[in-house]
Amino acid sequence: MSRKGVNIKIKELNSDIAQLRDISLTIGAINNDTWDEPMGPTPFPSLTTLRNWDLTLLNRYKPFYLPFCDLCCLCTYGKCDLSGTKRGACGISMPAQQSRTVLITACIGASTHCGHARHLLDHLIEKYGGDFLINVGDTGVEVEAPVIRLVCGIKPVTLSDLEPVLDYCENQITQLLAVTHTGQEGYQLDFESKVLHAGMIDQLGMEVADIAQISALGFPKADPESSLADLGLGTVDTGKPVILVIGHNVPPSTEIIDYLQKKSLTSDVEVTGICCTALDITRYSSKAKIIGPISWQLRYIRSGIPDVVVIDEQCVRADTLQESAHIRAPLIATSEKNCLGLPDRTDDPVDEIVHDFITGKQTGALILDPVKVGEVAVRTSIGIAPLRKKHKTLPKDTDAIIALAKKCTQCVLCRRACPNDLPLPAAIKAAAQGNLSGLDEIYDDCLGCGRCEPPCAQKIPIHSLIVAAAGKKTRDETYCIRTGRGAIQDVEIRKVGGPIVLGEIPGIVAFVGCANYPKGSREVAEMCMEFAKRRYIVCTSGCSAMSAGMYRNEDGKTAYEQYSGHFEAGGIVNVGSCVSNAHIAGAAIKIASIFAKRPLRGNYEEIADYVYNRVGAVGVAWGAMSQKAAAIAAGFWRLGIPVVVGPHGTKYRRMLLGRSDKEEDWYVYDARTGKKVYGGPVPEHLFFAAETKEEAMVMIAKLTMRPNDTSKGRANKLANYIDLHKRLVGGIPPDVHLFVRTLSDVPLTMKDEIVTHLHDHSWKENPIPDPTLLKRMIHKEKEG
Amino acid sequence: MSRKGVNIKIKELNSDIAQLRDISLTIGAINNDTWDEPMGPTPFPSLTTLRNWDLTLLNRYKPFYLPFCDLCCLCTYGKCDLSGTKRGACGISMPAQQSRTVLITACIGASTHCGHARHLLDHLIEKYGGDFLINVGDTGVEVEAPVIRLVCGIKPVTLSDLEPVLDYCENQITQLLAVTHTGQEGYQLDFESKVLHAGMIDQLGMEVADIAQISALGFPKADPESSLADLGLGTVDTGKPVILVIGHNVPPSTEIIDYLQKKSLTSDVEVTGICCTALDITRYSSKAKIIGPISWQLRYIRSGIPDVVVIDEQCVRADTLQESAHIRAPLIATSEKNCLGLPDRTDDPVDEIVHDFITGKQTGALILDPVKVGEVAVRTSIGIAPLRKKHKTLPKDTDAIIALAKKCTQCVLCRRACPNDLPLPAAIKAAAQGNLSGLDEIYDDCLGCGRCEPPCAQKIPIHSLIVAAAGKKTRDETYCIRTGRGAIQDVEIRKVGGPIVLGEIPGIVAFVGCANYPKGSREVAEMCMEFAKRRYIVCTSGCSAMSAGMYRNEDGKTAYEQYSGHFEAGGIVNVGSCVSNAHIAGAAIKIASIFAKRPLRGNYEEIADYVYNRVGAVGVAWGAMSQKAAAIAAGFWRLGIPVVVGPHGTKYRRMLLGRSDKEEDWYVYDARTGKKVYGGPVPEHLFFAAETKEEAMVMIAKLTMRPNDTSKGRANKLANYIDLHKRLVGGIPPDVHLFVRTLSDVPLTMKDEIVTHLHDHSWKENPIPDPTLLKRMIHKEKEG
Amino acid sequence: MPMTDSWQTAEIPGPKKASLIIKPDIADAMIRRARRPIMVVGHGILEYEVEGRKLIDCLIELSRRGKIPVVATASTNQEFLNRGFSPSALMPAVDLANRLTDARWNGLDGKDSYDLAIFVGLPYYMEWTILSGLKHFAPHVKTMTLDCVYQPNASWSFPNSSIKDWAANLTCIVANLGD
Amino acid sequence: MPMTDSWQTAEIPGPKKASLIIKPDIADAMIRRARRPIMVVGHGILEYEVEGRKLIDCLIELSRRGKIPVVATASTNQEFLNRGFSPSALMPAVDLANRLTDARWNGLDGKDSYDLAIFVGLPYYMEWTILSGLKHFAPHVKTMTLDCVYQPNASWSFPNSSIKDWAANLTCIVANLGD
Ligand code: SF4
Ligand code: SF4
Ligand code: SF4
Ligand code: SF4
Ligand code: SF4
Ligand code: SF4
Ligand code: SF4
Ligand code: SF4
Repeated sequence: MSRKGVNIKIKELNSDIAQLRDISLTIGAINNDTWDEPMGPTPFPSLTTLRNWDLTLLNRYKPFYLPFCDLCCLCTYGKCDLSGTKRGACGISMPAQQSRTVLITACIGASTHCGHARHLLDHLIEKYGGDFLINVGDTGVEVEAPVIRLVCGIKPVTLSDLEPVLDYCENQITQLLAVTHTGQEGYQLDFESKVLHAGMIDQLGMEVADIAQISALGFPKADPESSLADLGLGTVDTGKPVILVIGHNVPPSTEIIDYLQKKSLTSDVEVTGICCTALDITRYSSKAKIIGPISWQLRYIRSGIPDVVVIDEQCVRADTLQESAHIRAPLIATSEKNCLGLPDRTDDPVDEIVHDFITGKQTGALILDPVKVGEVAVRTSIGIAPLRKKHKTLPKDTDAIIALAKKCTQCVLCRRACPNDLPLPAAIKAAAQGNLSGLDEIYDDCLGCGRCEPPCAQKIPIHSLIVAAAGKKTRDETYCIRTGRGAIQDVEIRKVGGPIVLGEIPGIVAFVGCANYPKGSREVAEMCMEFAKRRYIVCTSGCSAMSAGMYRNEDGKTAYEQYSGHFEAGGIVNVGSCVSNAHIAGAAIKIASIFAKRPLRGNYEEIADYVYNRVGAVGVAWGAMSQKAAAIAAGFWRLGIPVVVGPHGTKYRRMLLGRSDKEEDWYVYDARTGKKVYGGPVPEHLFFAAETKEEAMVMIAKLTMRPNDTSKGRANKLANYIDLHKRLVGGIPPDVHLFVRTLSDVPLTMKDEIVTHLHDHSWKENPIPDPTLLKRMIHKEKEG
Repeated sequence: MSRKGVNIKIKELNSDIAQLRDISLTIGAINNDTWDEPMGPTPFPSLTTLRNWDLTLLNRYKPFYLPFCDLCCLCTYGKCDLSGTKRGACGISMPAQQSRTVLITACIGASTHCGHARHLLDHLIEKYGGDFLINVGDTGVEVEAPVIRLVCGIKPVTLSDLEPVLDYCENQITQLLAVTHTGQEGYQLDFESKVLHAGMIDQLGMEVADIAQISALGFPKADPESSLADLGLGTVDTGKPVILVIGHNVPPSTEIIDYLQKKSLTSDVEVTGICCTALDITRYSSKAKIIGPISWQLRYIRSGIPDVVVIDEQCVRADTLQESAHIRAPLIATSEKNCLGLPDRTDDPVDEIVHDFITGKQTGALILDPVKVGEVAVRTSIGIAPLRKKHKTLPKDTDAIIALAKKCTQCVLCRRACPNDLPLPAAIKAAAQGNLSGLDEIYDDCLGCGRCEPPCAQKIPIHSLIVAAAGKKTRDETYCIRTGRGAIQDVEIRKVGGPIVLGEIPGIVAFVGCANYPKGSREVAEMCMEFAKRRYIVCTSGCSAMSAGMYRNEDGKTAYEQYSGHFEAGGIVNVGSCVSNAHIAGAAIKIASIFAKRPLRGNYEEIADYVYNRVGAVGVAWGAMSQKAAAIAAGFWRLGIPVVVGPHGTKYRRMLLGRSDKEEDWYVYDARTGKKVYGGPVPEHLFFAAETKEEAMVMIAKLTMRPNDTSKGRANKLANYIDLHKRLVGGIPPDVHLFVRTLSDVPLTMKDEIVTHLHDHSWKENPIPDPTLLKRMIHKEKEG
Repeated sequence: MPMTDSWQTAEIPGPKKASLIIKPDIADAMIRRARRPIMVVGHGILEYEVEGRKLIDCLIELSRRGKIPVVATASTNQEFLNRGFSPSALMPAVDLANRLTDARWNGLDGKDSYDLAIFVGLPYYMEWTILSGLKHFAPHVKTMTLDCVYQPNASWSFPNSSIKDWAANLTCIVANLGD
Repeated sequence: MPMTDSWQTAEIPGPKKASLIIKPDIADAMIRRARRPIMVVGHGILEYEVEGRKLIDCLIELSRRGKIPVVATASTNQEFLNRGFSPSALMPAVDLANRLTDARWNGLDGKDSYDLAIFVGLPYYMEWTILSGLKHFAPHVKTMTLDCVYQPNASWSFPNSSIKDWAANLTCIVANLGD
């Protein structure tokens, strides 16, 4: 399938041809006459266009499948037992079935971002017009859409120019999902190649969504000094009516802010948020407050603080309606994708809806008009706040906790249901005896998933017990976060391009994704600060961006207060919500195109080859849990950027691991000579699940190494790797000889011990190549 | 989301703006000036546009969930135990999780058809031009695209006009799939409403695919007397080189036929097919032969007869490469969706590829150019046939079967792996003693899935034993099938509209879908003939169309030879391949629009309400196994057409069952009076899995009843229902009183016994309403 | 094979699995304890023999002795009629099971809800899915299967048994019930 | 709780499940029979005590007596070093497991492939998935876990045990091995 046509829309609203007017012939491609770069080889790639690149990567990082079930249950031939070398009734094998599952996951992820992007774009075009200019940075951002330019070969100028990008995405998602049909693709690496394709499509969807909302909603535009916003449950003024927004699609929330402003109520009502809508609403108004990542949904609602809950799409707990009903807070659903069985009141008068909410006649409604949501939410919150009096479902005091804990029979079912295997029965036993410290400790590691509760035959509201026991902690949750800045400026790229490729900056480490952490939020903050202190460039987004801010150092400062928001050594750069992840990929792409001047337009392979071999970037999704996170990771992989996940990440069904012990796997072309030369096992893995934070940190440092590293750069990277290893694991890394190519790679301060190690491991010097995996790059290589 | 824009394409192949030319501004909507029907209320419906209609149906037919697993394993929070009233870590409940799984299934199905349609349409537009006129019936078909007209409100004239339809489908699939993301939709009926939406989108995709290929490839155009094609393994001339085509996308196969014709080789090479490509290739050339449904893939390849295997997409066993390698037949993969890890040789010279195949240097290749596939397949088959000498993997004679059977330890693992729980160990034990009759009997019920083989520690090729033991049967498989005729003519609709709505014709029964039968193909043929004999209109498609022909009566005639191909009482109408299913839905729509003159354009609810209340159509997917089958069924449901599946269908995770015992469920509006009146439990179920063929037949007869039936019609339907019940179950149906509204509904010949029954059940007369579920239809009702 | 593996190997249910009817008394006790039992008999029973008798005869006796109404599915009714036994209802298995999920359904006779549903003779995989539906959505109904293979989704099931052991058990259950 | 339920309730594997180490002899026999065993020790061991001793001490003894090389994952190495014991390798668990799936991998010392891999101390769910990978893709390697909970994807596992029973078993295994 080649989809190189460009779509044009004609508004034909409810009309037959006679009424056709308002024909807007804005053609995406036509704006390209402002872009004189010649078209590269692969604009709008189809399913197999980049298959060779994918297979090159996948043969180096062969999937290690970790089946999450011996079975396949995808069709009614099943269930099929695929253990051992068995095949299913459709002939599929276990590796192919695992990779098929990964592809379904990646398709769900990509469709979620692209579907969101479409919804958002349609809304913004309706509100601001298709000709509204894209602007992601007033100064210093000329490459406004590096992913779109790279993948599609077009340069979008207006919002309408983004539509053909989404048409392409939707088309490709449909093709990709079709591949998962029973009795279709049969080979795991071809499934995996399609996973990478889905990841690339996902990046397009994210980029469209974020550049559209940055442009139209006036979010910070690549601003390294975007303001700080309040973060944490303790920041809420509970004396006021409180609105809680949850999800990812910001328009209903911006309408809430606008309505407040219009009615001069801004300082009378608290607007608080969870998940990405929270991040994006603070990009719109820094008065809004972020409560926390997805793991705060239950605890915050149960605290009784929110008076109205407004949900949109994605990462909204499926039991939100039940939970908010328990605290008597009306729920407004605002997305076609999440209707919760609620009556559709989009066309009803605001007065009636507000009345039904306040009188309790209705506990929830679907309102698909964001403007109406704004008014209903605000008026309901003001009206209902005095009535519901912050009614909460948490145990009201220590005695209540103890009384509940006393019912426990120590059956252990709660612990066995807990994703993190937390020691609940022991803590509850202690609580029954009046000692709440166990529960209080568990609060720090708890995902807030609530899975411990339903198995309890004693109906003990275990999660509520934990939250109540940690009451002081929750009140003390008063942190701050730098609001999402969006893109990285071209000028920043020009400044850091050299230091990164030369290794003065040891790497870019991006902490992204959800909060399915093995041991709570704090580990993300600690990792961020460690790498910032070591003068890596640290990026954050999504739930991880919040977690990064949820910790204060000895001086009482959060990470965002300690470190700059510039894309520079030692910066901690919050790009924004999940869809802002595109800017992290975009930064890597821009290093190749702006700093190294590689052709960008429709030139995916060369750019990815550049990033892979030269840009020491690593993604860390410490609590990745969602299908979107899987798609985001896949997008990084195709660009050649390794991703580290937490231990739950093994449930993504496979790792992509290199074999540093197999020398033959690590040959690259030397672009200068055309010879195949040993480039070393760098980066060693493409997708890696770490057991602990410590293991992750050592691995992150290791994965920033690239075959292109100068000796100075390699020495800097090695110094960090060795130092972290010594401190966190103990001793010199046993594989350090694999990363020393010449003696000048050895960090000066560690010379003696390393050289001894090298001798013990019969180390031999290797040349530093001008590395590429693409044969066609030989001799074409320019300096970069 | 409203997507009422109309897309226009500009071919921009590998060019930047300077080279922009070949701008084809064919605007789909512009052709609408030939269609003067005013636009209805719901063109291009978004996710929630038809939600009220869906909920109306779903509240009558509440989902009965049959979890196929206690767990959810969709994200890395999981696995979550959802048994009892537990909720997952995302807050989801078991009913919602089951419906989410159904939605994923339906999205995969819809994406498969729409992805296929896009691939096919792109190819046909490239080959024949976008201006190529749609023509699905030279005479008598004015409503060329009833589904597209109904759903989208546009009237396609050329191939290019179909593109905006697919744009819409791809957009909606993306939105629908997004809904399945962790932490999004939380309520089962909203998921189910989206399942119905996916089904409707699926029908669009199928209609686009089939009308495009009918038009451009010259398939039979609504021809009730389309020619008969050979069907069955025994019809193959094994003296010739044999090509086997498998899948659903016909272009590579038509290129094989064209190449044979060009080189005057048509009578020298056999072209044989399995699954829908087989059906479609016989629509292109009646010289091609159909081997059978998906269950014939293993047995036919293992027979050694095919010399070259050409696969495209969908319903291709994932082990085809391994199986064809065993018989030394090269495999050509032709679809981006199914690459099997093969080297891409699309750009290599034909001579080289053919040489590599014939010398055995390569066992398979990916060739994405259909024309090249045509030449390579033919030349390879001719070259390799004398070398491989029909090398087979089946045991060569009875002694070989016995020798293999003797290795059996009676561990029972084969039987426990068999989807149909077939008594393999006993049959193998008998075979070891020289008695092959057990194996021979199993052949008839065997799905050909091969799942029995891998668990066998003795490595007995069990399926091969079965097939070899049934050697005589396979040689005798010489049947015929009426080639797929495509659409139903408007004139046919005009003729049968009255008799159907009046009940002279008791119903339309469509046998569609795959071959996951509980007891072999023959049951489908028997059911078809029974209902044709009873003067129902019988439709067939896909694998079921083949199964319908795989049986000869006492006179040696197959169903297709005994019954006419007209859409009339007692006809057996093969519409074609899976995508031809759109014509069956289309026929129901056309009864409402052409016969009853209901407005069609963008008027989904009213038409569905008409079909649901007045058109006695039932879909039967006796061996439904695929995600496509699920989507097809969902498309029928939204139109108000009930679907019956075999017992494996319970694995689709839920039934949609009515409660005939709850009177309150069966009230309808009487359009004449506006009152709510009891309409009776008709049709009783929307999705029903029967335990046996007999149960299915009785249910089919019952499900053709509609509240609108005239007394004459109801009497006719009841006569069939009662008669089948007496014969197959025994006695008068215990619920017959529920279906008698006035005494004139009682079939004359059964008057006495029925009246006695009515008295025993304190029956009361009920008026016959002018039924509708839509309030807005009251008073607007016109005769129909 | 292990007693409590699913008969069809891959039909693994999850954490919630049937208790075993190891001795006939267990089944007896369950049936006696039930306030309102019902028995659903599928077409598969026609294939089995229990100690020389057809299984269907054994079930008729069970129904009579235990006063358990029988619902015959598919064409099973014919065999009952041939033996002069009239099932209480003729109804597809999915329809009956769907009604069982409704705690307010007052049964075939409109008198009261059932608290025990005994299944026998459906295709293994179909019984599996139907029992799964009841396990999750009919908490007020206990389920039991009398098939000779383990059905993990029932509340109680025989283990995977040889026909001989199973027949002995079944005969014993029926005999006890008369008392 | 049942001995062979997954410790984390929902981690149900499918038909292929671990055999039980009911008596210490079983584990001993397996270890003795192994040509080339290897032991992977995760950070979780630091939490457990075995009859007053730290589990890590018990494992060191097991390694010494059984001549089983130890791979320490995550930060576990530090505790070994503190005790004057040097693991044979420091390596993430997924990396080591991935190599084990390669039948041609000649081990940490380059001499020969392993035929027994003993896991202990990884997070339950992560050990579960890693053992699943090995179950399916390392047929040449038997796996064993020494954790006190049932790991269905291993070849052999302890049942879910009280710390006391488990500690007794473990001590016994170690003691026997020296002989
Ligand atoms: S998709 Fe294949 S392996 Fe999965 S259940 Fe269906 S037949 Fe079995
Ligand atoms: S809410 Fe916390 S303690 Fe409860 S199961 Fe989830 S993570 Fe464990
Ligand atoms: S599930 Fe309930 S009773 Fe059991 S240990 Fe946990 S809190 Fe106690
Ligand atoms: S794949 Fe998931 S849903 Fe399917 S059987 Fe396994 S655990 Fe259950
Ligand atoms: S989607 Fe929900 S129920 Fe499913 S595994 Fe994830 S958290 Fe659990
Ligand atoms: S699996 Fe093999 S050995 Fe076992 S009963 Fe079947 S044929 Fe015999
Ligand atoms: S090939 Fe036939 S006998 Fe073997 S498992 Fe499949 S259906 Fe059963
Ligand atoms: S009917 Fe089913 S099995 Fe047959 S070709 Fe169509 S989808 Fe495939």
